[in-house]
Formats: sequence, structure tokens, C-alpha cells
Amino acid sequence: MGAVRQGPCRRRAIAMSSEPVNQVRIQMRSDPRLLAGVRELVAAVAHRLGFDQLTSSQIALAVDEALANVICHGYERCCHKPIWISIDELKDQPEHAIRIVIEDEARTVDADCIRSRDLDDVRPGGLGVHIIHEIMDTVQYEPREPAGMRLTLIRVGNRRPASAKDDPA
Amino acid sequence: MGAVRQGPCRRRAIAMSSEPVNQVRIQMRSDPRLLAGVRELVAAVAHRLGFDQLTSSQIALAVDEALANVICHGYERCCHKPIWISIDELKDQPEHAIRIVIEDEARTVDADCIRSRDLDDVRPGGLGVHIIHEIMDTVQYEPREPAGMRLTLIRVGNRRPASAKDDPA
Amino acid sequence: MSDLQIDIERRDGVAIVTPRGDVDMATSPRLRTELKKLIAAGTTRIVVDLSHVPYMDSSGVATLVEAMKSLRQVAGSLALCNMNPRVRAIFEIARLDQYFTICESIEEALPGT
Amino acid sequence: MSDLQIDIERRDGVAIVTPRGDVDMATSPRLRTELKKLIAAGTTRIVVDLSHVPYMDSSGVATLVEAMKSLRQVAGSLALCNMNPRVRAIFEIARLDQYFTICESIEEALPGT
Ligand SMILES: Nc1ncnc2c1ncn2[C@@H]1O[C@H](COP(=O)(O)OP(=O)(O)O)[C@@H](O)[C@H]1O
Ligand SMILES: Nc1ncnc2c1ncn2[C@@H]1O[C@H](COP(=O)(O)OP(=O)(O)O)[C@@H](O)[C@H]1O
Repeated sequence: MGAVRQGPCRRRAIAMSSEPVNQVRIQMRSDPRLLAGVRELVAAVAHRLGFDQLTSSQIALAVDEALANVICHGYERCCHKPIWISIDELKDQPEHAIRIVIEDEARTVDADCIRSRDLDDVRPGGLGVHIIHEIMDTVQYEPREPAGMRLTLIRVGNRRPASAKDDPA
Repeated sequence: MGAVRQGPCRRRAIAMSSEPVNQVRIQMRSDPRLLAGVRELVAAVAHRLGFDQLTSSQIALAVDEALANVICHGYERCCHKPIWISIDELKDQPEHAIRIVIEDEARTVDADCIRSRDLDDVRPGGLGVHIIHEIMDTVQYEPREPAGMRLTLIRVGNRRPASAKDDPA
Repeated sequence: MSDLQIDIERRDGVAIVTPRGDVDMATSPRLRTELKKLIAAGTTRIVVDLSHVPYMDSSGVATLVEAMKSLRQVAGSLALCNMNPRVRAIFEIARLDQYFTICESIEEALPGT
Repeated sequence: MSDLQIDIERRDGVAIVTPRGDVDMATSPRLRTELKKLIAAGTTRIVVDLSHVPYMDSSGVATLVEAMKSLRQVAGSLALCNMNPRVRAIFEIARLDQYFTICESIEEALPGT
């Protein structure tokens, strides 16, 4: 858990701009059947930090999608690998703010390879990364020492700015 | 997490009689507002291990009572202290079995001091330890190195033997 | 979820108290405050409608035992209704299902209260 | 909770599929199997009643997109009804609320299906 201090610069910038108040850390196996329990916990903690019910369940959805991606793409559906999740409150923000860091020991991929597809081409799959970006204000993938990936998710306040940024309509 | 191997004999006997398959570990602050999230996670994991809904929520209740006691009696309601919870599946049992270990860094108390009161004297409080014993098959308090207490809870199968043992009726 | 809302309604001299949310160590102090306020204000007949309480732990039970004891001292009464099976189980485990008046519905709780 | 029950009922040539539980990565394969079986057996009109689905993630959405695509190929149809706000939100985030026929109730879904 000292890993938090070892991240490269981009992540450190976030950590230092807003001192986290540690809430909960979880270590889980990469088993899809554990997702229900983890998202219930995430939703309950987010709600306790001040997010409304709908926003809390959306934050839980973003975490669920990120964990599903680690299991599916990182660990290639192997059920026995470790995933670490830490949930913190960021205190010096204008509104209530939550930071969730998800770490794995899976293969390290280039963060640019993890991206959303064109939604106009309606087909099954390829929605997870889009959903994560829609819900969270900060979404940052980076390599983790000694192996794997670290994903940092931050959400501030209940209201998300209108998500028209990539929507010409 | 190496602490599991450092426990005294009584606990090691349990661990060795039934090799655990590790599911989830949680580190939380001693904040009552985190209890809701943790018990949702415990109930979901228990259910996924094969316990029915009612039994799963009772196991979550036993964990909730044990955590409330750590916060209340161990840490005297201080909200910032660490509590560790690990949830494992015990594989070589006749039925599905769950083991939950709760550890704290609070004061070390004699396990004999942690006991249920006479329920015939109806008054507020003093029910937590009784509830934990009614729900779980094994309830074992012991000192933890370097500080605090470790509580091991085991439940095997959905059906509990009739709890008439201390009830003459 | 961890917050608790409490609605209070009066019907025929009975206070119907409706908590909404889990009643646990974090939230039972709120229920305790509301019940104490009612009793301090002279209310002697209370029905607690538990239909919106998905979960209760021993701190919730302790809160209800305390209110029941205060009400008995003034020859008052407290009835519980609409418990879900999870909540009912804790009263059975605590062997308090005989101590409390437990009803299926508010209507059933009202006349005998 | 992580298990998913799926009920299937037929009404006027329409299959009403009612999953009960969270539809996520662990459980969506079950829904996928049931929908594929129905479509393989020649069903062309399906209504999925989501009133007992508290939670759905993108694997559930993908399952429904796949079924919708298969049905369109045979000039069939798929309607979704009784979504709770949490489930509806994911269809909006995925910009699929226009792609699917989303109805308030089974009755509303049936004639136009
Ligand atoms: N944790 C991860 N590790 C490696 N690759 C990932 C991870 N998460 C996402 N990706 C990559 O990003 C792509 C888009 O992911 P997503 O939008 O969730 O859709 P899907 O999982 O259905 O493919 C994936 O296909 C994968 O190549
Ligand atoms: N984790 C703990 N650490 C220290 N003492 C404890 C702990 N858990 C229980 N106890 C002791 O056991 C007694 C009975 O606990 P319980 O049945 O939960 O009732 P209550 O918490 O309402 O007193 C407590 O009053 C306390 O003295």
C-alpha cells in the first residue's frame, strides 16, 4: 500500500492537490461473483460521503465496469488473481469528492489502448470505458510497480457537467 | 496479512483443519457509517458461497455486531482506527462454509470478559455477543500480535442446530 | 444505505413512527432521539411501522427496548408492525418477540395499542 | 446478490422474459443463453420485463443489444419495460435509449411489439 507514493508524476499531482482521507481498502480475487458485494460497498460508502442515491449507484457502476475490465482484459477471465481497491474521501474539494484506486497485477498495457469506441456503431460490448468516463470526473490509467495497472477514478459532487462534449447534437 | 500464520494454537487448529480459499480482505476505519457497506459486501459474498438470502443477511448481522463492538468497546467510539476483515471459503466442510476474521489494534481484553448477559432481564443493550453466538457456529476471541484482538467467526451450511441449548423451554 | 429518515404521523391519539432506512449503530441514535422526544412530550401510545426498514441490528433493538420500558412506566404501549423476515429474525434471536407487540399491519396495531 | 432467475411466459405470441436479480458480468451469460434459445426456437417478438432487475451493467446491455440485432435480422422486435431509474441511466449513458423500445409497462410494450 506504499505503492500510492510510488506512482509517476501525473498521478502524484492528483494525490497532492487533494489530501485523501482513507476510508476503505479491499483486496479481492478476480472473480465476477464478487462484483455484487464490492459495488454494494462502493455505493454505500459514496452515499455516506454525501452523494445522492442515484449518483452513488453510478459510481458503483463505474467501479463495476472497471473491475469487469480488469478481470476480462487484464486477467483474461482467470478467477484467482488479486485486485486491490481503495476508496478515499478528498477533503479540500468544493463539494464532496471520492477517489477510488483500482490496482491489478495483470499485464501492463499502454493507457492509450484503453479507450471507448464509436457509439454510433451499435453493437454488443465496448461500452465499459465510455461509461466510466461519463460517470467519473477523472479517469487515469497508468502502469503499476512491480506489475500491472493502476486506475484512478475521481468524482466530485452529485451533478456531472452536461456530457455534450463529444456529442454534436 | 501474514498475521494469519502468527496466531496462537487454538486458532491455528481451525485454520489447519480446513484450508481456506481466500475471497476478500477489507481494511476499514472504525467509523459506524461504513458498517452498511461492509455488511452488504459480507451478505453478497456469503450468498455467492451458497448461503440462502436469510442466512447471508444473518451472517452480515453477526459481522455488523462484531464490528460495532470493536468500534464501541475496543476503540471507545474513536472513528479513525483500523479494522481488518477477511472473508474466506472453507472448502473441506460437509456443506458450504464461510470464515470471517476480524482484527483490531484496540486494547487486548480477556476473551472471557466478552460474553452475553442473561436475556430474561430485558433491558437495552447487551445483545450483540448473544446474536453473534446464535448465528455463527464458531466464535473465537483471542489476543492479536502486536496489539488488539482477533475474532474468528465460522458458519457452516444454512441450517443452524436448534438453539435450545441454553433455553429450558 | 446509511442515512435514516423518520416520519411521524398522529392517528386517534397514537403516534405512528415510520423510519426509512437501515437502523444500525450509525443511525439508531436518530430513532432514539425521536422516540424520546415523543415520550417526553406526553405521547403514551406509539406504533413503529418497520415496512421501510430493510435492516436492523442490536442497537436498533436496544432503542426500541428503551422506548418500551419508558412507555410501560406511564402505562403506555408500543407496537411494532410490518417487519420483514430479516428484521423479525433479530427479535427472535434476542428472544424479544414475546416482549413486544408485533403486528402484521398498522391497522392491526392500532385498536389494541 | 449474484444469482439470476429468469422466468419466461408467452402471451399472444410474444415471449415475456422476466429476469430476477442483478444483471452483471457474473449473471448476464445466463440471460444471454435464455434469449438465444428463444430466438433459435423461432421467437420473433420479445418483451424483457426489468421490474425485478435492481442493477445492470454494460455486459447486460451488450446481451440485450445482441438479442435486438438478431431479432432485427428476422424482422422481429424486442421491447424493454419497467426499468428502474438506475437501470435506465445506463441506457442513457450508452446512448441506447433511442435504439431500444423502452416502455413503462408490459401492457404498453405488448401491442406495439
Ligand atoms: N483493465 C484493462 N486492461 C487491459 N485492457 C483494457 C482494460 N480495460 C479496457 N481495456 C481495453 O479497452 C477496450 C474497451 O473496453 P470496454 O469499453 O470496457 O469494452 P469491452 O470490455 O466490451 O471490450 C477493451 O476491449 C480492451 O482492449
Ligand atoms: N470487541 C470487544 N472488545 C472489548 N470488549 C468487548 C468487545 N465485544 C464485546 N465486549 C464486551 O462484551 C460485552 C457484551 O457485548 P454485547 O453483547 O455486544 O453488548 P453491548 O455492546 O450492548 O454491551 C460488552 O459490554 C463488552 O464489555
